[in-house]
Amino acid sequence: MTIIPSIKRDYLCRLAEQGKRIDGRKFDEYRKIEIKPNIISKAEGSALVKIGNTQVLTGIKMDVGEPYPDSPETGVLTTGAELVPLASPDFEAGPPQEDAIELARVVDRGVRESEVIELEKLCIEPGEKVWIIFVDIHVLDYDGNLFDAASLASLAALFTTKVPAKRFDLGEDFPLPLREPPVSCTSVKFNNVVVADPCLDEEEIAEARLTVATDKNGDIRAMQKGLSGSFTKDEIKKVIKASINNGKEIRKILYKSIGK
Amino acid sequence: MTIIPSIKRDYLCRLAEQGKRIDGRKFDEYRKIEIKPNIISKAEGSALVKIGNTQVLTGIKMDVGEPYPDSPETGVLTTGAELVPLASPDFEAGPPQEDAIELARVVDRGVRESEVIELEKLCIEPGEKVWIIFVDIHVLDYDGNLFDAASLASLAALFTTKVPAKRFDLGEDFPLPLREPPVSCTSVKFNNVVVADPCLDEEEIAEARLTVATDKNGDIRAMQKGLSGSFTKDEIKKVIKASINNGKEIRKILYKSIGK
Amino acid sequence: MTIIPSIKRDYLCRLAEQGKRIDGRKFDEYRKIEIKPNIISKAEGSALVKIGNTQVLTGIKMDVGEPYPDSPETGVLTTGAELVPLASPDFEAGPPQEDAIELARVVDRGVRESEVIELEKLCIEPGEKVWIIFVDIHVLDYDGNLFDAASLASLAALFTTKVPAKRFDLGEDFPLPLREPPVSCTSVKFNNVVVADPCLDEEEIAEARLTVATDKNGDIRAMQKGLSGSFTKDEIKKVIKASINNGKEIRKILYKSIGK
Amino acid sequence: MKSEEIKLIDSNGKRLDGRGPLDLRKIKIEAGVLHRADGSCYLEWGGNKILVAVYGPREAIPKHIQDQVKALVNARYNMASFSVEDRKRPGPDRRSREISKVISEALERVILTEQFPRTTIDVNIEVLDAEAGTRCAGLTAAGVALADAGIPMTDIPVACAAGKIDGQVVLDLGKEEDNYGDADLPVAIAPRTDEIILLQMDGHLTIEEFDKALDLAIKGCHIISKLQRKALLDRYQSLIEGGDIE
Amino acid sequence: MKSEEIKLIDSNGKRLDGRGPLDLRKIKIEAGVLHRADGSCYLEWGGNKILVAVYGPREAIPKHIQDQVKALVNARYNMASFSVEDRKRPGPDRRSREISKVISEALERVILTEQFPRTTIDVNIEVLDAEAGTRCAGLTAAGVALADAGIPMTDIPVACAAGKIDGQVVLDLGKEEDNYGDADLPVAIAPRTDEIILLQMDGHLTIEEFDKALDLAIKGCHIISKLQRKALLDRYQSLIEGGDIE
Amino acid sequence: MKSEEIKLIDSNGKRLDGRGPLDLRKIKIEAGVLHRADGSCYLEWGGNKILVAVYGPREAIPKHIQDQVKALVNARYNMASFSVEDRKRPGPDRRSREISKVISEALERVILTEQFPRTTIDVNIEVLDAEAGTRCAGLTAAGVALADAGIPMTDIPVACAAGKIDGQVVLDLGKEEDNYGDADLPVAIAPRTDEIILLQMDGHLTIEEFDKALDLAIKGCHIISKLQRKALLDRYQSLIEGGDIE
Repeated sequence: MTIIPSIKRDYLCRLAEQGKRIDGRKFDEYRKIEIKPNIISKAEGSALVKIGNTQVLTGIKMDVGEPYPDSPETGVLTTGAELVPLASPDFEAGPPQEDAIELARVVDRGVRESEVIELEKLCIEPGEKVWIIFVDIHVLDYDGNLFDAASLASLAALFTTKVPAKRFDLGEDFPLPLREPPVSCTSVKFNNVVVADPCLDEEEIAEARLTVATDKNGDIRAMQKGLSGSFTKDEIKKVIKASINNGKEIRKILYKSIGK
Repeated sequence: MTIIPSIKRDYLCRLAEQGKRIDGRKFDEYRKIEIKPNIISKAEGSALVKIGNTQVLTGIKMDVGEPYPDSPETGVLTTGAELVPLASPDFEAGPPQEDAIELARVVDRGVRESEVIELEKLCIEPGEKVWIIFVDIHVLDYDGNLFDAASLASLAALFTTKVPAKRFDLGEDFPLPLREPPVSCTSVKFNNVVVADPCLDEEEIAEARLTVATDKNGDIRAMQKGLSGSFTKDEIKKVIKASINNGKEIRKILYKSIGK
Repeated sequence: MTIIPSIKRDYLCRLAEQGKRIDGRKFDEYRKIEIKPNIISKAEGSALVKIGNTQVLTGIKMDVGEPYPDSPETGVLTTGAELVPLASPDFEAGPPQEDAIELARVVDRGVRESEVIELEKLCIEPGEKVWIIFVDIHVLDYDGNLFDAASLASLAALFTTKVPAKRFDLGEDFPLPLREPPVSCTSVKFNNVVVADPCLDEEEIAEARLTVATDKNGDIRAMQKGLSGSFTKDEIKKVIKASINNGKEIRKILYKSIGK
Repeated sequence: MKSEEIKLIDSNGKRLDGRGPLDLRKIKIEAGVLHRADGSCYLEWGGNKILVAVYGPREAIPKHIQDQVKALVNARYNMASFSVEDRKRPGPDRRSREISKVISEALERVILTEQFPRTTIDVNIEVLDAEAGTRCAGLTAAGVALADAGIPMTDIPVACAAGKIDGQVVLDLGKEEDNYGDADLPVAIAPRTDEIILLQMDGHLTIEEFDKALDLAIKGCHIISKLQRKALLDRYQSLIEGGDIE
Repeated sequence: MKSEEIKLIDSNGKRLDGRGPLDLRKIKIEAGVLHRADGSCYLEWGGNKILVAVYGPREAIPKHIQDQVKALVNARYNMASFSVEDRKRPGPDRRSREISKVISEALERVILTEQFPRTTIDVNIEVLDAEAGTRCAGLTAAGVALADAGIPMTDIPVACAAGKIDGQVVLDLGKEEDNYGDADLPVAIAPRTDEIILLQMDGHLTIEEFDKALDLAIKGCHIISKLQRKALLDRYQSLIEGGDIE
Repeated sequence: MKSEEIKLIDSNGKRLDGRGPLDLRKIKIEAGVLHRADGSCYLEWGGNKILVAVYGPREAIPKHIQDQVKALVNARYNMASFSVEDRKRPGPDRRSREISKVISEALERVILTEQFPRTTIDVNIEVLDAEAGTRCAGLTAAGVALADAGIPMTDIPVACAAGKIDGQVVLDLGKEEDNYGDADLPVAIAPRTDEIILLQMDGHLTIEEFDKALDLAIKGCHIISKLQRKALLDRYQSLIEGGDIE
């Protein structure tokens, strides 16, 4: 750690001891969230999400292809993330690195394991032809908390998606059949403080990260701990509680943006 | 720029100011061009082109495969270039780099956009089976002006190509159906001088490059500007004019080599 | 060569001049060979081979797929080797390097050219469906002589392999149909001495390597010379003779391990 | 490029989207749209949506790629996988690598690279929505983003294409015009001197048509150059009003 | 994760393999099984067979990846192509790269990395036979191999999963339970302090169920921790008996 | 390798292409055919057409691959995609990488690598037209190109194969003989000492047959060695006549 980060670290820690954050937020408070749905005309669905200065764009493309042999009657979901060098001086061109892979896999599991997409309604011809959904996460501006921004952009994009049946001579277009989604909320820990929705400065000094996806009943649908620090059981419970609360607010913003 | 190239640069510039080139040619004059057609027995067509010391070998292979969905009744053209380390101390093994990609794409567009190959005659079964043409450019000795050598070798190779119908149980072999080809001529600019058919010494100090493909009517069929220098409108017009003139001569050499 | 290897080299050479090897073996003597067949439950066949401290595990998987166009009625054999970083401080993660490729190809040729597998009995539907055999060589602990260990592990694994016909709805499982295998024996040369079954210390100073596969009649079925040293004709004949003798003993161990 | 049955200009001289032969598609340019980048630009041009971020000059890494006498200009043209009708596999393909190369070369002409030896200036061009003419749109946006980043340049580069459809030379081909037209001529210039820094041509033009098309493309460049300058002025004013600059 | 028709717990409270809800699968651990590695471990856990080799601390290469203040912990989780029902293509896929990342991060927590600046500690985890729970098995074996290599640690890390099947929270999911269960919660801890160093969850748990599952997983960790220590003790004794240590 | 119904030797002892058992195919060798390379050779051998260029000794890059006491010999055997009946994908495959390795090792034996520490000697072998026996042809051409480049060697390496067809040991297998024969034995030697520097064998040979085949292959090497020397002499004379050497 060179001198500047170490000074920043000290400054953030001192603030935290006084119960403060660098941008004036409370420990469990999110930055301003904006969702712009349906902004890419070539995509079947899309949404741009801003959380503070962080911007993530997800685009959905669909195609017709073969189902997996072990689930011949369900559509196929594929999620990818690109940390394009546009978004940060630290992102490099090239095939996805560990961070991008973890990001895509966490978003993917959030959608897949919670069965947000009714994949069983996306069969065209059992064992032969099903709809394939490509969720492509494009990070545009990186100022912390990509997990929540990417997950929210992907959900919003899915909710704007029209299945392009007409283009494939398969009848009329129809909205992608979806269930209630879980909402992801991420917190990080540093210097024994846990804060929600970390900005980049906070992420850079974070010791541990925890993402919790909760549904509208307040049940847990997915979790992912990251970084080389640890959590105590109590800290985890606290993060879960904050995630449920913030999840409720974010769900409202999501629903409003997609006119639901 | 280290000391040797800088001395060479000064020398070439001084020569140019006296209206001279390093190998005694006039500004718009080509080196000696030789074309040896049909020299690879395993290939469906082939030609070795020498422009001065530069040697490029193009081989054509054909296969039967699926057409593109948006053109179900036309053959498929694929062009690749390899700058194998055989040809220059500066070429490295490995996947094609930017220079090889640009070379292949310029040759490809020259053939494709001018519709040299009657691809519509290469359909075997609409939507199912068409002829696939692989144009593989192999640079053997690099002494400048690869664009013209590669383009000429590829045209000559195409004109020697027999479609191997017999090998695929599809009747008798027949010559690849072709139209009149455009001929590419390349010039480079340095120190406000524009010279045609640059040798390696000239390429190394060139600021801008312009390739112009013209047909037998003197119409323009493709252009590609390269390098980080610029051209004025007048310079471009001058290059076009020289390209038309040189193109006529090169066309004669091409026709003679393929017995046309 | 740094100081330690050069001392080791001198030591091994001095020993050799006295007719001795670093671990007390005779020049043509193998280390202890152990074969543990059928230890991976998910694999169709498997075997762990230990030659001294060297450990190699081969697993066999089978699948149903298309035959090669030029042999529509025979099964397909694919052999791969991974020098995973587990096995040596000098092995690196990543795609197979030259050493792993040579290892896989020598094992593959030993099996393929000697027609150990009756591939012609592995056709399911001519031109459409055949059995595909994947021989995957996993090096676990590298203390010299990978060629013999990998080859022996692969043979033993093949001899434990059951074709999983039931899983593919193709009738009852049956043992992979096999012929008498050749057995590979490797020697290396250093300082004008030739020793069989080199340990790592010996491999590190070896100038030339020769692998000879012989069948139960004492005929030669495959050879591969390696490294940048040379052999005289007499040395090669000597290696062949030792390989026939050692091959007989190893064949007994192989047969015993597979209950034959 | 076939003109087949599709009629690209009607009897009133109007093109498929209602434009006249000399009209540009609608263009919108905004500078300074990204937080992390040293300079940035968002540009809409017809159905194209382009985002450009500039980073640098910063030390070129690894060291052996450094040029001791000037900065490397490293433009990277990238299409988002959802920016086209049939999903594009992520990562560079041969087309995008060629475009990256010709744009890098064009930008290098105007950047005062000698001021920053051993560094790299990275110009990341993301095509978010694509509809004919992305290389001109990308280069134009790159010019604004470079200026927004404060990179010293002799001029702000700008690009525009002309082409030929239904036998007529027109400005700025749209999607169908690109697919079914007779020729496409993308051109980039340094607008103060009209030096040509990028030029490609596909199709079929007589010399006379080429001259006309080249003039038309340069004319288009000058119109767009004004939009670039306006976007930068707006950005500068908003910074002043925001108090970021005194 | 669907519980569909398959009954994962019978009327006697027994699971498909005869275990009760709080039972672990059979676990066997052996330390020091490889000749070349600085430390190693072979572990069987139900149908899983895992081999781990530790190399290091050794100089990190190339130099530019070195951390000046601590060792890099580089765990590499790799599945043998024959370790699963349908052959896996050799080399890392996205799943194994994610697992490598979370295991590396978990191990870094307990290793005293500051003692070995500019080095790398490589932890190679080979899954030879796979059957549900390989990441917990791999991390557990890695803990033993690190101790066998003499790498200084604050604690020997250990992992175990809990989950939910047929509506009930149980310990250590088996193959069918993983495929058809309601939730899976792999957890790794530093057993002296119960700090949680790895945590992932897929499925559906109420808060109460989560609390119960987390407690259960930690309980499992402590049982396995004893097996780790026994394996290391056995190894130590065999070294003493072999005369390698006085 | 099956001898099936195809008759490879007729009742008069003639092979498919009319050769007797001890005859080589037609070989043509030319040295110094490329302008840029430090040394080069074009070789035709039956239907094989091979071009070899040698570059070096030159500094090995990156530095960490340098050997402090000798030059690296880096042969790269590459087949042009059009050199075979079914088009080969460009780039190295496993076969060509193995051949590159065994040729590199063989050449290293004769090159005085200790004279050029920290350098690399690159031997680029391009197979332009392929018809059985390309590795022997490539190594033989490489020997000439190395000599043409003035690389100091103890000897000019040369290669030739023997084999067994229709139960008979013959020299230099042709295409059908390679496909349907019983055994193939490519051998390379340093001809002054008959040291064997490359040896591979596929097929089935008794010890007696092997001895006979090895002797035959070495005999073939000596014939070809003369052709190599003649090509180099021709090259040298043309240089003298051209005035390049006094």
